[in-house]
Amino acid sequence: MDKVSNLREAIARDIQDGMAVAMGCALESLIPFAAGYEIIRQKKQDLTLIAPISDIQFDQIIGAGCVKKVVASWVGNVAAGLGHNFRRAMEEGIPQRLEVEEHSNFTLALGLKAAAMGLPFLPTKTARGSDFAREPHYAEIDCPFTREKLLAVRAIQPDLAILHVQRADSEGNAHVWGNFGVLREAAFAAKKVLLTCDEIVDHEVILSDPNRTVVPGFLVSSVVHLSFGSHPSPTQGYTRRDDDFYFEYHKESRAPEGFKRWLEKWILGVKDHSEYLALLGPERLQRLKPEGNLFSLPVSFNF
Amino acid sequence: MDKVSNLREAIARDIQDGMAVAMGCALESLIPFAAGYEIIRQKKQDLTLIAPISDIQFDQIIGAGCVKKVVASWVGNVAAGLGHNFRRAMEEGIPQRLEVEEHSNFTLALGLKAAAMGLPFLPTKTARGSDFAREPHYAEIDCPFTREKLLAVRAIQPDLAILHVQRADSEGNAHVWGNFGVLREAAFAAKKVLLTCDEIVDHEVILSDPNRTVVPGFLVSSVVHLSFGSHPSPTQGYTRRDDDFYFEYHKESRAPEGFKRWLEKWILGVKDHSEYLALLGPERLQRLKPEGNLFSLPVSFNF
Amino acid sequence: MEYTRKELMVVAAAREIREGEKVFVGMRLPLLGFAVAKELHAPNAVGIFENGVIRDWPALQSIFTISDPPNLARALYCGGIVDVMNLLQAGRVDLGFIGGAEVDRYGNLNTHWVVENGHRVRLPGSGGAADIATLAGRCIIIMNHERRRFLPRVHFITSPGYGEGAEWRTENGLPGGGPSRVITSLGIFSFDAQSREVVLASHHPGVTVEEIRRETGWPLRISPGLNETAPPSREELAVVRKYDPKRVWTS
Amino acid sequence: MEYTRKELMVVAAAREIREGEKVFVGMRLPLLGFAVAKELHAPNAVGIFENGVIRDWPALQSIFTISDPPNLARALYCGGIVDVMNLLQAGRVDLGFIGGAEVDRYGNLNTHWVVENGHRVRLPGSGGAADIATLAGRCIIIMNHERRRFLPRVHFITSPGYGEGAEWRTENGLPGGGPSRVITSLGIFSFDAQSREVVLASHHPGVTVEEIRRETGWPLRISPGLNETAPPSREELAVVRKYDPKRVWTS
Repeated sequence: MDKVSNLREAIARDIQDGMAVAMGCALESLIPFAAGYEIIRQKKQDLTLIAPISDIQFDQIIGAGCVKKVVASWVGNVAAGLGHNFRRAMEEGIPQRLEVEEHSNFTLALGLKAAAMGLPFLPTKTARGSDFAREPHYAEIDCPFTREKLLAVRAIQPDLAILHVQRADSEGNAHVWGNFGVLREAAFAAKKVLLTCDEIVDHEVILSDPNRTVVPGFLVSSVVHLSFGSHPSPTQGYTRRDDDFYFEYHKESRAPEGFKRWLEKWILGVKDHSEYLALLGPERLQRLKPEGNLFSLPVSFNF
Repeated sequence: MDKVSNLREAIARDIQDGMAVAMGCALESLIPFAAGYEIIRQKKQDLTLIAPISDIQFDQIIGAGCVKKVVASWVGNVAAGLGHNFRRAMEEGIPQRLEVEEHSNFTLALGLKAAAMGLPFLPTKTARGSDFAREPHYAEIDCPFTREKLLAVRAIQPDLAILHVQRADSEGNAHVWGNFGVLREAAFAAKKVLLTCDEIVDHEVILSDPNRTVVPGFLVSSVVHLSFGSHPSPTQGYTRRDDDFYFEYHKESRAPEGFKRWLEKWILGVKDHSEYLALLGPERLQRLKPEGNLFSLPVSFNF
Repeated sequence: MEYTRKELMVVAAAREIREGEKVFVGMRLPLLGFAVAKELHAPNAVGIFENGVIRDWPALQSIFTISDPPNLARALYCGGIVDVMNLLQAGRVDLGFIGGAEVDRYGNLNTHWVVENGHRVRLPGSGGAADIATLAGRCIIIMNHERRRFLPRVHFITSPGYGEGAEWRTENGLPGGGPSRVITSLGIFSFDAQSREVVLASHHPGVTVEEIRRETGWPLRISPGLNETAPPSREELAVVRKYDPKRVWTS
Repeated sequence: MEYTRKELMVVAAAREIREGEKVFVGMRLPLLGFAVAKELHAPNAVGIFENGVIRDWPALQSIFTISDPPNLARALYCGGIVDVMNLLQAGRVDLGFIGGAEVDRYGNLNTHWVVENGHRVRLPGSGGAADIATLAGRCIIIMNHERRRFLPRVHFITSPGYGEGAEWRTENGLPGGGPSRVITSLGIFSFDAQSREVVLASHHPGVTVEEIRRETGWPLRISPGLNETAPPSREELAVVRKYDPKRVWTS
């Protein structure tokens, strides 16, 4: 079943106001920034965003006024420090009040994993002794065998996971490589998955290496082909990290007016991903293309 | 650190009588039969064997008198049916009494996964309503959030996991492909790992594809290079399944005397894996070599 | 057209697979049934194997175990037991096939131990059957129909059906839907919507109701709409034989 | 030989890594410290990153995040958060590096919120720091030494050290060993074996004990064996500069 769509239609169809959306699941790489920009353009409201460390993606969507709540372990700008919009929302309710379900990387991953496993919780030994572990999505439990005390982490089920991947076929079967963060857990925890990918490949490419298939197509609702769809975050083998973009964002988003200008320039002022790439310009894109000769060596599935 | 060893030394060093050993973890493929044969030759005693479905491997080691207990979901001969030695041990205590910790595939996998996660148990919704779920390695628990009743599965920690893999470097970093069964859980649950592999490769081969690394070398105590080390079970890309071997075993092990003859011929009467391969003969080995042109397509790690 | 009982059972299994369903397949007859469904009426069905393999087309070469190399080559996904069992536990698997040495009037299955001539016989155990029985959206039981295997109450519940009947599954918190059909060498059975007791829905061509009653260890209920199992079509048989050319499983 | 305080901190971090250890590395100074240890005294150390990456040699190119492509290329292992956190939880990780906006006399760290001029300032949160603090065999805290950051009691415990001191970790069931060192821009600190209070072990060259006391918000204990931090050797400095040629992190 062909699920290939354009970004505008996919975001319009797959996200309703008030949904819980996991995105930016591989930590600092494979962040579906283009999809986040389209969420902002479509002025989605009251979203709950879920990811451990989403780099500046959550800060952008919070600043644009689309977010009611974040379920996260860290919100900011990884290379530069604080996230100014996150701070303004938390400290002053600008542009609106924001709730946070506080996690560590491990407990957030376990919450998603619980949902992916079809369970209401998973136990862990982490975060006991942390002040945020007193929040109601944690509970102390006893091991029924050893009697030791453990922390139960409540399941986190996104309505949608938006994942940027290296390559997928038209049915949504996706090959992903590099660090996964919680990408796999999010794919199986969410009610459905919206994929953006740097490359659409033949089904036969997927079948050549079933151990590389991270997302089976039956989980996927839409596949969107977006070269540089993770910009400014990196996609191993396809695009480098655009470090300057993060530092510029940090500087320009320091004050609300600066953020508004940034938003107007990079998101609201461009119609779609192609115009965004045109704004970056061919030279900058060229500089972001990886070089080298580092390819995985083949393995045999002969029989 | 070079961990390459020969099979006799590795089994002598890594297995003591009374140990709990996970082996045959990928279900019907990648079963470390050569290592099992060496365990029998060295007359190891009072072992606990752990795996969901080990095909005829457990039946052989049970029949040879090395086993006190199995932790398993299924013991038999997958293509042919019952395991005669397992039956004799359970029904008549021949050659000795055998305990069973009963599992389903899922609960056994969760027991190993709990140990791999450093947890004393994991919860599940499976096996509630099965009579074996009344055994003491299960306990009923309540979800602290939803109050629904779940089954807790006690952690299973092997002293050693013996894994046959396609390729490893001399430090024990291993690439594995195909179905994993509980191979990954066993590798991380066990106190140490003994690898047998069809091919020893350069460290650079491993580094070419870090997503293919299933066992990092720091878990591994010994690496043994054994072409056809999984015979008669298959190793994708290296050896086919030798179906006849299983059917012959089923026929010959029907009576204790027949099993003794089988044992003498194939295990005790051969000094080591090379003699075993010689006994199989070059024609049979040639027939077990895979054919085709099914190779994984490369992925780029360029940056 | 001539066909064997096992070919009929394969075809009956195939007909239970609906388009687009995710199916825990298993070996032997259901594996062939999956191939028939894929080629004829359910081209988008997905086959899931408990070793961690997911396929969207059947392996073309005969296999003896689900981990045989032809079942891995050009699969859609290769992972582990936990990966595919998680799909079951999360309610994402529509259908699973299971069998057993004994079945009872509420569709409970036993593969742990039976009694033969007063002697306790040890069987291999659950494998993944208890998981499928507990968690799949619905289950199809496939087995040979013999009186010693069809008991009022199994000696041991490996794979729970409807337990003691009626609301037992709900009361005991089993998430899956339970068995929807029993396909045997003699007929096809459904379950009463209230009592959850086995009901004969169709007898295979050439099999009498009397014969089925004789091979069933309790007073068997007969569906008011009882009919004869539709024989395999020419197309169905052709696919069965394409995937089992040497008649390893269907003779 | 001239060196910066940050170079000294990198070298101090490197010296804490023992041969063969599995180390949760993190970014910036500890990442450089890992490179120094690997090249000089701990060639078999293994670096673990919370995004799921495990490396047995440092990335040769400068990176701004642990998920930057040079950190993935030719890694030993690439998986996910749960994979590497399981190693931590199973007690397989010897050492982890963490930092914070505030630290207190029992080594508790805060990265959630602080108070500046009576105004509450929201910080990014835990990331993986709480996990490392709870679960690693031992932790090294690295941070700038300023009085507003060195408080008798942090405003919020993100990453627990020794809590309220003494047996607090054991009583609260925290499996990891807790912080073993604090490396700051002014000195290196250990923890008293009984009370678990921070103790000044060495002051950096050119820093006085008085200056350290002034920048510490509680009456600081001084080790009877107090000495001066050994300056970076020529070899150590050469490696630091090889991995941070543009002085992004160490100037």
